[in-house]
Amino acid sequence: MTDLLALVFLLSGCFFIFAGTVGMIRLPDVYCRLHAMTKADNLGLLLICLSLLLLDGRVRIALLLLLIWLLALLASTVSAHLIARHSRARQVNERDGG
Amino acid sequence: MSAPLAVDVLLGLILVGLAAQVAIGEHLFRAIVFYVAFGLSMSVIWARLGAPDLALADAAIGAGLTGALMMVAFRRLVEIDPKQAQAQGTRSSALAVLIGVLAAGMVATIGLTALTLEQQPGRAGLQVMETLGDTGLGNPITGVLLVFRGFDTLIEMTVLLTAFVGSRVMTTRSRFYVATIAGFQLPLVRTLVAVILPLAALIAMHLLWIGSDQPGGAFQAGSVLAGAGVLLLLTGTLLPASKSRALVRLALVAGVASLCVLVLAPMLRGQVAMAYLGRGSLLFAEALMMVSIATSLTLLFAGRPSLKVGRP
Amino acid sequence: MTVSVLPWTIVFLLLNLGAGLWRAWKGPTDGDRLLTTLLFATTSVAILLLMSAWLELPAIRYVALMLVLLATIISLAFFGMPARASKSGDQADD
Amino acid sequence: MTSAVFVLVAAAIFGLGVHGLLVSAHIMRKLLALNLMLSALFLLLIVVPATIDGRPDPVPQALVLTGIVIAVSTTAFALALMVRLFRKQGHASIHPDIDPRLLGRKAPSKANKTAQGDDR
Amino acid sequence: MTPAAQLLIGLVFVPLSTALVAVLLPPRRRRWAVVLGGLAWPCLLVPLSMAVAREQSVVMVFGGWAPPLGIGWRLDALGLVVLWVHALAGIAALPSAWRRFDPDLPESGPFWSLWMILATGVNLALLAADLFNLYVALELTTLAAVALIATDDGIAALAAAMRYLLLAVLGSLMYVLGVGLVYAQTGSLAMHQPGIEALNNVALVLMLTGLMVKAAIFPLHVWLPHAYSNAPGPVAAIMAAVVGKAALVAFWRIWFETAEAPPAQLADFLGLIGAAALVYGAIAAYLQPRLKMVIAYSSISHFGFLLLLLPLASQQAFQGAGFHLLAHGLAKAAMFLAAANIVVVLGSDSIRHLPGLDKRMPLEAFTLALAGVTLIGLPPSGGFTGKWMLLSAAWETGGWFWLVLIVLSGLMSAAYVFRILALTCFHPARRAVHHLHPRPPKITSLAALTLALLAVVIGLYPHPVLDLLGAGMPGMVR
Repeated sequence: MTDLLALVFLLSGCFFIFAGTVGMIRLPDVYCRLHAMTKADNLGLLLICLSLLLLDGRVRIALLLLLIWLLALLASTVSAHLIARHSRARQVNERDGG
Repeated sequence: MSAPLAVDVLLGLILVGLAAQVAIGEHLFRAIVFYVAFGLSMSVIWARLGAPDLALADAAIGAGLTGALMMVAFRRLVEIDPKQAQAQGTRSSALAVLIGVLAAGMVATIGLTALTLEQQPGRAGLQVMETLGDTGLGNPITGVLLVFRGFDTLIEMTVLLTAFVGSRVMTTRSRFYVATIAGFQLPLVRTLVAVILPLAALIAMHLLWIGSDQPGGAFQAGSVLAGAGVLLLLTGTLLPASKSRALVRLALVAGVASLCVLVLAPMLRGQVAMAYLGRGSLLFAEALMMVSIATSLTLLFAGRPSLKVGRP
Repeated sequence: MTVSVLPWTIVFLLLNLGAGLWRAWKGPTDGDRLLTTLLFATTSVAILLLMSAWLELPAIRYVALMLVLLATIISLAFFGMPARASKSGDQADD
Repeated sequence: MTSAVFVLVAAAIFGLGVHGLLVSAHIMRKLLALNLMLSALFLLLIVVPATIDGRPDPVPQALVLTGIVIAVSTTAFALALMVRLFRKQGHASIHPDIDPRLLGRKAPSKANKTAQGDDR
Repeated sequence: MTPAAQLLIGLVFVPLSTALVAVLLPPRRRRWAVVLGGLAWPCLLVPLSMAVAREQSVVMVFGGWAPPLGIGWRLDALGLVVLWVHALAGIAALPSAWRRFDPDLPESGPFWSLWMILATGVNLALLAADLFNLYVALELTTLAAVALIATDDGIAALAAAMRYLLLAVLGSLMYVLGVGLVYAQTGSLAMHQPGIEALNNVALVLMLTGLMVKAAIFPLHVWLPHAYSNAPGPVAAIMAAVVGKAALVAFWRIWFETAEAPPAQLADFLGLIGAAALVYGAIAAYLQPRLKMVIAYSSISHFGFLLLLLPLASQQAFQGAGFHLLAHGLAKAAMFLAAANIVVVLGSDSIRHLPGLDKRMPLEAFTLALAGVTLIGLPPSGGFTGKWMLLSAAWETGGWFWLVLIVLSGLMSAAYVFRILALTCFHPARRAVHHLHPRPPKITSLAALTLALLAVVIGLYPHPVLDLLGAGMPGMVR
């Protein structure tokens, strides 16, 4: 039962990451891509972490996995924010500079 | 195709794709970005090969710190001359392509031939595995680095010190430069610092502590701390200072000095140089090495001999 | 059962990375390329975690942890713009 | 099989590094290419010797760890040297009279005049 | 540990701890520490020479972990000879460095530590009996040497330093690739590799090519002329005396010790490369417009000459080559130190400024002449003894081609040396007046002269050194 649940989590995690990648390839501009990728990827990572902690079952490992996920969330939040600021600053520059 | 083979082939293809971007991509800035991605993939490959020690080191040093160093150097160039932002720096040449292909073919031939030779498992490697029990260590790589071939590590630490002292030849003459990010006042970045710093310290201590028995050790721990130092510099919490301090210089030489102690102390007791003194001595040396690695890499990043506290 | 699927999920994630590489190749802006680095970081973390379960090497989890820690630092380093550049004396004090 | 795949990968990266080294006019590109070649070298060092209990031989692992630290030290030092050279010379190439267009600049303007007559 | 083995530790740890102390001290006191350390470690050579004369080599193993598990060191006669060159050149360079790297200059702070780090690296490279230990030693040497070259802040020096660094990294990359292949095959990193077979030649060629870059052997020499001629005087002297030679000694060791049976064709090929280097270096030296460039290209010519040992490969040839190493190292250091003083006084080392030098700077002119005698190999100088031994080795083995080359090398050296001397002493424009800077202290000139004199004197009393070298090299006598 646990195993099956893990499998479901794992596959859905992969699906979300896949969705993020599709968004990254198909969407028209950098902001849309940013939006699609960061959100979907982190959800995917969470699901994969959940699946792995179900597989392992030890509390220590579970905490470690969650910590990794939280950090990844923080990292991608900050990075996404900075990428967006950077892109916008550049756009403004280009518009003002002609 | 079996799954492990598919993993290997895909990992390899991605790595080669990234390397191609680094080597022949158009813009210098992009090449640096791709180099970081290359380092990340490299550490995945180490993990795949079953070498977590290398994966840890390459994640921190190969991808993280080298990337950050390249980035800050690039930024200095742009600061001196804004046109460098568009720097490309390559020309095309058919001869170079030919030589590159030849070099690749040569390495492939050599490597594949070496694989087909009848290999006995490395004698030194086997001896390490056999002798490791006598030292009470659990991690054979730590055993090689600090016990069996500890002298190499001493010189390696000296190379790191030399890189710092040597870079001072240049940086004593150059202008002061602060690579602080503009967005420090953003609450998001502050939160990030508040979360990451204690975590980095914790992880470094953990890696140092388990290093004798599991993957980890001074290098990995030191580079995590150096990463934290770089973060502090980037957010302006610490600033480069041009007044050299005795404490900082002590931290710089501590790693080499502790390894010197490991070599010389047994001689005072009448044993051969670098005779094994037990796990405690290794932990002592590794702790000091960690301090030295973190200090030198952070200072190499800052380009100044010392640091001071920035804005509150 | 799930364990037997692990290598294939890794293959799948690697294919994702390859697709991301395509985006990095195309660009068009530097933001897109940095975004790819972000994709690389997140997906690499997922791959490393899966690998640690697949190869039964618990230490690989720490690699993943290290990677997320440093991913943040790198992205900061990439965006860190020179806020100030002040002059200092040419004192040789090292 | 794994070893053979990674030997080929290392060979390809090595070749790319050699190519990059040859076509680079900019010192930083050369450094990047050298770092690629070093990574390929490290990969070979691990993959080619026989494994012990299914894990890579610990001795080459230690050598590579040493190599990684030496590589980052050398890179850091080379970058400091490059910045200094750039500041004095106005472009980042080891060839003083290189065509500036290769480096993404129009004309060398910042060349330090006092240093040109430097004979020492 | 035997007492002699403990002294070996001192050879590396005295300069290393001096470097650490120098980093720790405030900048103004650093040079005192370095003077102490730089004078202290050569003292160890006296008892070590006696030990080597007695037992032919001094060995030690770290931590009691016998190779292939651990790292071994070995000091033999060849290593000892180069260590003596290093010690003497280092001591002679002290006054010049003291003057050049005044604590008020920004580059003097790092300089003193870097010098001792360079000394550590060179000494270690001469002692290491382990392929990877040799690599780290050479890396340390290179990095310190590059930083020392960059202490001269001119564009030319910085560019030369950068070029040296890039090429040296490339060289060590090839060397390590070869070492990796050796390890994959034999499972040992020791320098002496009894069981190496199939990949032998590939690994050998890779390692040797790597070392050829570091030893600046034609056609991989491109970094050397600019690096030596643009480095500050004392730095150039130390580097010319030992840095290339340490790599060359490593080259010989790999050839004679690691490779069980290096193929004869390869030996002839390397001999031909040596011949090409000899001719090219001499011609280039003749054409250079700057004194330091002439001296630097002469090094390339002489490194080529020393490569002729490989095809000759006899006891006598080894003695001759070892002796030539000694004489050449001393003479080169003397010439660079003299050139450093000339640069200080004339403001340039351009050949055009040399006329009249014998009047203005007689000591320097005399040093150049004496060292030139050694370079040419005129009797009774040390250079003559070395060349004579090699010549008779070629005579005995019937290697006529090599014999002609050895004679040729003397003639070609004579060409560029006499060009300099003729300009200095006999040029009609010798009364031309330049703006002269204040003379550096006389002791700097005397130090250079002493080295040049030593290079001649060893030719008068060659036997102690030749006896020492008589033991040869393991694997040499086949």
